[in-house]
Amino acid sequence: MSDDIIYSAIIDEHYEEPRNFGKIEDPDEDIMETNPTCGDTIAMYLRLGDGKIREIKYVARGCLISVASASILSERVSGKDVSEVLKMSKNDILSYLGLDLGPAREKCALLSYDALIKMLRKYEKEAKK
Amino acid sequence: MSDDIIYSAIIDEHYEEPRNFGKIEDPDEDIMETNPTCGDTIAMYLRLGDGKIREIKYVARGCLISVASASILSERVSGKDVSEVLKMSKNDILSYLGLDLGPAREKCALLSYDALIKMLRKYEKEAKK
Amino acid sequence: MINMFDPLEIRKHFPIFERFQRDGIVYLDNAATTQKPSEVINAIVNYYENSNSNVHRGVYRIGEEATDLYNRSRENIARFIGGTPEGTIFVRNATEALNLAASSLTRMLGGEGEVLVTRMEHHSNIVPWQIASSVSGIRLRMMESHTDRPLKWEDIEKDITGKTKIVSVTHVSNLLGTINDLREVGKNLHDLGIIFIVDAAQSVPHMPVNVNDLECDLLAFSGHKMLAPSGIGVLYGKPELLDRMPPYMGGGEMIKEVFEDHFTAADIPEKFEAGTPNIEGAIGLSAAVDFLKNLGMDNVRNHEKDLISYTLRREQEMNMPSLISYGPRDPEVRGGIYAFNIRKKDGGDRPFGNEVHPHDISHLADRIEGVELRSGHHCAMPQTVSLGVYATARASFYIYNTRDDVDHLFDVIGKIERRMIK
Amino acid sequence: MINMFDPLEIRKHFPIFERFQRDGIVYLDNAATTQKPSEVINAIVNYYENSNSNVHRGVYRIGEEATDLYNRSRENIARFIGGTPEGTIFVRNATEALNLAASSLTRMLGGEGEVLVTRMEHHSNIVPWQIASSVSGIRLRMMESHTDRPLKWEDIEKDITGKTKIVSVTHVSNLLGTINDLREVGKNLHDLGIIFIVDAAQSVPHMPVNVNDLECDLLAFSGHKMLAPSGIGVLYGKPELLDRMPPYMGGGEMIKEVFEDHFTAADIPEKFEAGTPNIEGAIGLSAAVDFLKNLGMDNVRNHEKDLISYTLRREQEMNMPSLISYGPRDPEVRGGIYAFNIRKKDGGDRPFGNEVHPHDISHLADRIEGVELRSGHHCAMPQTVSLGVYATARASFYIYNTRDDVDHLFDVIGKIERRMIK
Ligand SMILES: Cc1ncc(COP(=O)(O)O)c(C=O)c1O
Ligand SMILES: Cc1ncc(COP(=O)(O)O)c(C=O)c1O
Repeated sequence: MSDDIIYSAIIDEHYEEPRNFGKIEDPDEDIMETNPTCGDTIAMYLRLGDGKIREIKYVARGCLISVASASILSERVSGKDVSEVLKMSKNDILSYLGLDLGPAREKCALLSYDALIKMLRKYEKEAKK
Repeated sequence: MSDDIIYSAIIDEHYEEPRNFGKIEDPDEDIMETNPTCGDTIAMYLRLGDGKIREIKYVARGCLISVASASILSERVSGKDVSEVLKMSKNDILSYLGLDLGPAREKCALLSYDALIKMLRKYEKEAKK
Repeated sequence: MINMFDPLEIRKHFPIFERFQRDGIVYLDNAATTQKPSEVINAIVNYYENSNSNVHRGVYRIGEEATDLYNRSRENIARFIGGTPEGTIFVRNATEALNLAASSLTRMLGGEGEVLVTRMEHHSNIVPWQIASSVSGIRLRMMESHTDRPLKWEDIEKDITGKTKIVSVTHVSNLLGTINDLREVGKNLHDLGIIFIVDAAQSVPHMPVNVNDLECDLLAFSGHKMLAPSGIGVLYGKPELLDRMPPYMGGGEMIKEVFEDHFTAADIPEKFEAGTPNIEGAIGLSAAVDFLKNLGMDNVRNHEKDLISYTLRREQEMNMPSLISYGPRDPEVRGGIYAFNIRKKDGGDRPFGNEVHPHDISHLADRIEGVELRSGHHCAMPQTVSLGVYATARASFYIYNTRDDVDHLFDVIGKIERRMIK
Repeated sequence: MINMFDPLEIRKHFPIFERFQRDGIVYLDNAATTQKPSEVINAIVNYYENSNSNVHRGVYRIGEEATDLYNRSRENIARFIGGTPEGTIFVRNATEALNLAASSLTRMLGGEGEVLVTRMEHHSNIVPWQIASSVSGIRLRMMESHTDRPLKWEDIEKDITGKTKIVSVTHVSNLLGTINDLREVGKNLHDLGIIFIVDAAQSVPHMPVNVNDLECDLLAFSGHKMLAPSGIGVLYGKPELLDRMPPYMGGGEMIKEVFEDHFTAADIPEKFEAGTPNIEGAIGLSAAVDFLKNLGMDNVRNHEKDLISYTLRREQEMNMPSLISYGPRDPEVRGGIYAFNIRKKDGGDRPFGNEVHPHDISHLADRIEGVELRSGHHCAMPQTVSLGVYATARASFYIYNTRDDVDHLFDVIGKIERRMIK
């Protein structure tokens, strides 16, 4: 892992052109999460079906790390089984970024993950009923 | 000055036989003071007239230092002018004891002095009206 | 580091013992506060010299280091008492912990109901409830407790009424040394829907304490009584309860967002930590925890049990009629605390009686023999008054004390008696 | 000790500068917290190694030494701000000072009336009043304040109503750097019978402050922002007012006597200091005060005025359209605080705009050049939001900073712009 947010090509690429950016009208789940440390905000939307993530979109205003990690996350989970995504750990997310982040910036990186997991847990709980 | 409460003859003498110990019935001024540090309590009584301390008595339950200093103080101020006594400083009192006390024990030594000064101030204020 | 539990070896870690040796000081006021080992001092100095910065919001290097040190300190301290980091709130001391609890719980409960404490509580577990009841409908009730044996569930049970919402008791009495028997209490109180608070200021430093075994909802202790700096302490709470409790102080760090007319609170534990915390205090407390873990809390307890047994034996051997001491005689239920008075039994000729004032005891003990004792009501006036006295002198032990120190204590007690009771 | 005001000489007193030099760190987060000189570190270590014990009640040698150190620290700190020892209450930080004020005054006033604060307050001077108003009839009102000039009496006067009981304002804004003009305010408020509180967290460390000149009733500041440890701060109050205010926390030290159903409070300042205080914190703060007195607070202020002038000049010379900064431009009314953003004026192609997030600024400033900046709302959300942004990056100076440091700052700002705004 490298500490270099200065020259990280992957972060830059996602920051400049975030994947799956935008809104889903009439989503199956949606959520708004804020990082109190910096005021970063993400609104995330899911279309779900057959236990899979059919579509994921988000609108974020945030930093390099939080925007890029939302973008990377959205690519990784699109089309995946909900149960499988729920098995992903925080460390998995951090390793996708390929950066060694301090505790403050970890919160930025995990904002989208936290939002996603909250929605999926809610979805699973409702599915069980 | 000596630090020796261990062998101070003057302290011992006053502790074993405190002067002016007791109550005055129908005093001109009286007061009850407590040292929150140790719970030491002194009740002090004055008979006043012509601007002088005609009689001073006290009932104390306390330590070597507070009992001895009340006794020594009572001897020193008996018959004195109120105005003169009000000019006595804390350091005067401490020097009468002949001990070099730490801050905690200073409070013990000054309990009777504080009680006396409060009564005399009140007396002077009323006299002025 | 330290293998055998040897107080003389342990002393080598405490720089102040150089002075104690030089000046012939026997420090026996550990229930008031304890000394600091180099390990704790160095952790603090090291922080100042390398990573000093504010926590939580810095995304620069030393800010991250400080945050990391602070968070890891919290985790370490949480683990030490079997708790979780989010349930471990940093406060100034046990007193603030109990004030936080009293203020926040009172509001949570809508200012109604009854709080039950014992007569053996420290003022810190009395006055906060008195303040709470002066501003709300919460009522404080003080149950009787025995001075010669531990409090048990049955003692508490008798005093519970339909109105009882909170029971807050000390784990170990700082005056009597009693180790209360709190097994069963948590479970039984929870069956009744009552909140259970433990003042652990005198237990966490001296014996293994586990919040799960205690089944307590909240637990309070101070760092300075366990080798750490003053200015740092802990309120531990069950996360589910802390989540429901309203914030205590407001300000930086404890908020998510602040608007003109309202704020949203941060998650626990930050919700209860307003403003810049005592960062080096937390780091120092964590280093103290490491030191104690290294010794083993079982060993700490056994060592103090040995000292109090020896103390009670020496007292008996002295057979000094004017020496009166308090608390249970069974070392199994007694911490390393020994409170006493010197009093000529048959009154005397002095107009104020022949009791040696505890202040004189501790002053003389220091001047004659360098034995450092505390005297006064030890912030436990209701208990002190119930003993029929205004004050006591108190010796209290810790990991660096020895049987030799106890011998010094009884030496000086003998000398004081000869000096004061003629 | 230090004769000429020379930051490079001053640095020699700060052990952490060895690390800063080694790692190429330029520390510009002094409004968050400051570094500690050896004089402060040594005062604390010396206390641990020689006199560590509890204060107030010990009548033995080291207990007296600790009490004496604690009391003399209080006197020294009181003198530094022109106050009296009994009006100088030790608290954890400015946040606790303001919470104490809000809670106690609310009760003293019977939970009625209005508190006026400005939009530029730190959360510590907003949230405590919001909490107070959630439990009583006290109402918080936030008056508008300008971002480009100091607050004056006339600004406050406009907002006062018959209900106003308290006006609580910051002396120096921690976001804009504005030094508010508080002459006249105290006198005028007192004529109206209104209590005047000053949040001096950003002034006491940086300029001469005298509570008599300010004519304030209460004043709050934190030690860690003025070379002292964290975990210690001061609420200064006029003794006549403090005497009338009910106690905040309850417990040891703050009582005269405790009975089953009530207590009597100690005199000030002890009345407001419950439990074992942060003794070494007080000693450290006193050592910090000595250090600052030695430098001369006028010199401290002049040095920072020079740095902020230079900063504003450098900014102008840079002529970088994407660089936006906040606060008054006149160095006479501006402390050593520089908050800014980097934003491409004409929007951009990224879906979320072309503003460089302040977190990225401070992360990159650290990684590219070792320049340590804070980013976020700086606990001043209402003011931040009023600037039309969610966050800013902030540099803040102290006695050990130089024009060279400012040059580093603008270097890195240039590099970040080139890196982020393509
Ligand atoms: C103006 C102002 N007030 C209050 C505070 C709160 O200080 P502390 O976190 O030390 O309580 C700060 C610190 O950032 C401040 O700048
Ligand atoms: C049982 C008990 N509770 C609470 C306290 C208060 O501790 P602190 O002064 O550190 O808040 C003490 C300290 O004497 C104590 O012994």
